[in-house]
Amino acid sequence: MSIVATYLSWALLVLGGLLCISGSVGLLRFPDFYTRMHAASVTDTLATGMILAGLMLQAPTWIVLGKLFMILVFVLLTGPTAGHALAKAALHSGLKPLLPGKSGVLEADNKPSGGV
Amino acid sequence: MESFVHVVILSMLVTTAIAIVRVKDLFAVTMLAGIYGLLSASFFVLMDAHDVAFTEAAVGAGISTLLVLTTLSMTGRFEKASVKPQTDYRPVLALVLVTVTGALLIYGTQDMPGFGTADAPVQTHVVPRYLNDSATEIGIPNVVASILASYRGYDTFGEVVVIFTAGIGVLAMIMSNTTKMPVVQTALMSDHVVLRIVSKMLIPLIMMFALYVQFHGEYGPGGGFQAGVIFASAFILYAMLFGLTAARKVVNNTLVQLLSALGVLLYGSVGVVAMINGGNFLDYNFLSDDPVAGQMLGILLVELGVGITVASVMIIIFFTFTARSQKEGEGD
Amino acid sequence: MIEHLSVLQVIIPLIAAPICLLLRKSQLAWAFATLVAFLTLAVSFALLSQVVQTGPVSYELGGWEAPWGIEYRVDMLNAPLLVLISAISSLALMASRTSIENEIPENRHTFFYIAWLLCMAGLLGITATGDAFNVFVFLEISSLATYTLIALGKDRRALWASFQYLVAGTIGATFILIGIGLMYVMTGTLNMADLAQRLPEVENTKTVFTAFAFLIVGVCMKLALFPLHLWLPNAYAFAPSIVTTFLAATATKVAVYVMIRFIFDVFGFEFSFTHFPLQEVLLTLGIAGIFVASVVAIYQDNLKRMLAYSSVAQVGYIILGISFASQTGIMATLLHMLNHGLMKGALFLALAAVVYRMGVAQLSQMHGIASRMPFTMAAFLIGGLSLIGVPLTVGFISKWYLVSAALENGWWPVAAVILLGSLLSVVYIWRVIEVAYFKPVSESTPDVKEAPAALLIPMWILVLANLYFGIETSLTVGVSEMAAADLFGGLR
Amino acid sequence: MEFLGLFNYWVVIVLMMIGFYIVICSNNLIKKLIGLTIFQTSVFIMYISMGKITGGTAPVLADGITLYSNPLTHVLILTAIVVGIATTALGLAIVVRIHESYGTVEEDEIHAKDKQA
Repeated sequence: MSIVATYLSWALLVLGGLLCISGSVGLLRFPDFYTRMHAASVTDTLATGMILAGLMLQAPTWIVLGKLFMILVFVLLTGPTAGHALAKAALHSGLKPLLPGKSGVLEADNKPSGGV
Repeated sequence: MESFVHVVILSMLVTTAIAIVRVKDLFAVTMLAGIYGLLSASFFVLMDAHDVAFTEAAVGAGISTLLVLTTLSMTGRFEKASVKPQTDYRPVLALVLVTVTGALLIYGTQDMPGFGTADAPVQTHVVPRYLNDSATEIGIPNVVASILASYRGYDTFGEVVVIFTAGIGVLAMIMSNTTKMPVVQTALMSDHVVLRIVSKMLIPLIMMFALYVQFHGEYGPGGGFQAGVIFASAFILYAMLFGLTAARKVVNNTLVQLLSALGVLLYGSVGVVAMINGGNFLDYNFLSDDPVAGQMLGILLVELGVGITVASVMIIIFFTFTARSQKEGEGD
Repeated sequence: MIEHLSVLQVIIPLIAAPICLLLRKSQLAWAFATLVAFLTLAVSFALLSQVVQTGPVSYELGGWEAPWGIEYRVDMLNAPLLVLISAISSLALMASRTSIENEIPENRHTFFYIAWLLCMAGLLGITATGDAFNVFVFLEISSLATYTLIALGKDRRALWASFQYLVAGTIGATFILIGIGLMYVMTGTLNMADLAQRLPEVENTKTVFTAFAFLIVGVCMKLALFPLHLWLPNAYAFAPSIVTTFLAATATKVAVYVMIRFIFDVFGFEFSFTHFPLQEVLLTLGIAGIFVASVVAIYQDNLKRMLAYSSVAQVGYIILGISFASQTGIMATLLHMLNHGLMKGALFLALAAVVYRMGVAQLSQMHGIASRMPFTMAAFLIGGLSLIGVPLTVGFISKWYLVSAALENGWWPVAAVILLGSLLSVVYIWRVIEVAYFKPVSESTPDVKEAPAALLIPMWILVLANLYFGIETSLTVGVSEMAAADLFGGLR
Repeated sequence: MEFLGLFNYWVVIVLMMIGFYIVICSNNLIKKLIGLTIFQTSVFIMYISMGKITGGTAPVLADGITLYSNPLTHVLILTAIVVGIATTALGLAIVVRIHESYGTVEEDEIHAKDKQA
């Protein structure tokens, strides 16, 4: 049991770490605000969730496990909410997502802003 | 492995600091400063300073970012380019000054005991007493809490007064006349259904967590200051979502001002009671017949005083800043 | 109660400040604050007499003995300063209610008194403590309160002055923090007496050298030693007048005290003056400060600004006394600290009265003002004579000892510099006297009455103190002599 | 962690000086305050580094642990952090007032307006 748990835990940790890196790359490379937000929220929820799950498998006592679980719940509540609020605020202030145009190239009505 | 993490965090700190120098967009600068606070908090964890890390995360990444952002909403987001670029000799002068100061400091470090050495004077002179005897003298496992609240309790009293002074300063400087509050408020986030529901779930949890931090400080990281900041953040979240007027219905100005004074008074009166019972100022041994019980009681009470003052001053500061920005928005 | 005096001194105003907030009504707050200040004054007098009779008083806060807990330590060096701070604070508070009527909006008055009490408690705390880190904490209490008090000034330039002071003050405090940290890393202790014992073992290290340099620079920032004085003139000129009175008489003195304590008690005479080129640095900066600031003062139209520059010059004299590195020199420094507190208190209170009646203190609007405000201008005249150093005033006493200390070292040119500095102060004081007394009243002079009694009474108490301690010198000179002897008696 | 030696302190000094540079050099008052925060935070890092023992743990007493890092520096820095945020809050309040009465938060523009007056 314990050896399986250890391997599973490390697998989750490594996978979570990789997702963090891919999320950051996405944050840098994606073309507009909304796609970048997608990358960021992957890091926020999936990667953090995996890392926390990996840690939970290694938790020495039930108390630690409980605390980690509460962190997970908190992260899963706040992360998507913040992402939702950001996206909504952006949409309200008139930032349009990029969509495939006539020539198949991504374009938008307004100039996408360079940074977030 | 640990030193690898160490070097990584230090280089991230340097990168962030350099970015702050170069970026002109103050919004980004504020965010970077928040990241700087969070990184240094991580570094503190690495240095075994969990209490400090907790506080730095709450202050450096939380409260101070929030305050700067509120100020930016009033003063504008971008740093202007200098008007007189050709005669601006200040960067050169500053660079010289900074280099000299830094060189002196590096010169000074050469005779310092190496990093992490166990026989350095800091580890052998005053500290052993705290580590060896605090369990019997004070009776709580968190040595940081026993030094903070008892051995050097007077410094902490000073710290509470500093926070109180800041609250008074902010009130004296930018308190709006409370008679006419703006009735119509713009840009309320209460029409965000998701936000509203999630926050309503979170606010009680945040408050419970604050209470946990407040009363668990003797056994693990935490204590009055951290708890106060967390407690205040629940109210700040409420005010951001439902507007200042609604938040003020829950805690009005008079009440928070009263509480901020009461926290300091609670701390001070613990000291005075010890004095009346025949001890020195803040000598908790005299609070009860049993010295250890007296210490426990004293620490509990003063931490409560710290928590009350910090929470109410943080609320005062945030509310005063927000009220000012809304008043200014009206003027436009 | 007698054994608690040293801590009562600080915690009475400290605890009174939040109570003031509970009182809410500004008049009540004023009455309460004044009462508290006089109570503190009584405590500090009792403490002084206790120190004179029984020697240094040590108090263990929280009941923990010295290197583990925080210690209050009051001796001949800081006891007189405690009296000065609480005395000036009490007198200024007496006058404050009238003085701030026209300068600060009504709804800010309660906060003003709270900030005042906090500032006073902070200054007293810095002075009384025997713990290096506790100095930093109380320094910040007093500084934050001071920034608030200055920013309450009527002119918008008060805000800018306050911000500049905030930046300069925080840099100074952070330098002090670095210095304390480097001392701590070499010795493992924060208690001053313990530091003094443990520093000699490591005094040849580069770290202690750096620690000393950072501490001195940080403190010099706070005491506005030339060329780190740039924050001071604006801060004093645009703060509410009564605040200027209080700060000019006490705040820089406390910083000087911290410097003396660290130089002589913590690091020790030998380290400070042999391992470190302290004498040359202080001598040069002191002389430069006297000259530059006095000359600039001559060209000021705003009298508060003029006296602010004069304060920078006086800090030069005080620092000069330290640089003599002799017992007489230190004695002159201590004496001048107390005496300068008395004369600047009187002078700035007179200006507060002028500002109260005229709204400003511009020399160009004061033609013949002496006929309208005879008592105020007479107070200014006597304070000015004291500043110059005319016999029968306190200024003469401290200049006398300063010059004799210079001659003791055989430094003739320095003695000449001191006299020349006095000549410069004759020039800027005379400009005011000439305009106020000898120019006929012109139409630019506002039609004003004499200042109200609330301002005149504290003003004249200080003026009489200037004269009294100028004639009956046994108390001040005796106390400074004993303190100086103590500092050199503790010579390692 | 032995090879780190004094390297740790040197990096911290670089951080301090970057903060100090921002304070002196930037023209914008808010950025000045942020620089002040960076400067102070770096000093805090220096203090905390001084108290670390290689192989030590956090100073919460527990059975079976003998080596604890220095708790005193932690206490000092807790106090100093609080002082730092108090200063920042007060500084920002002054900046808000300066913006209201001068209409700008740039140092050179404030100087220019003061000269006119």
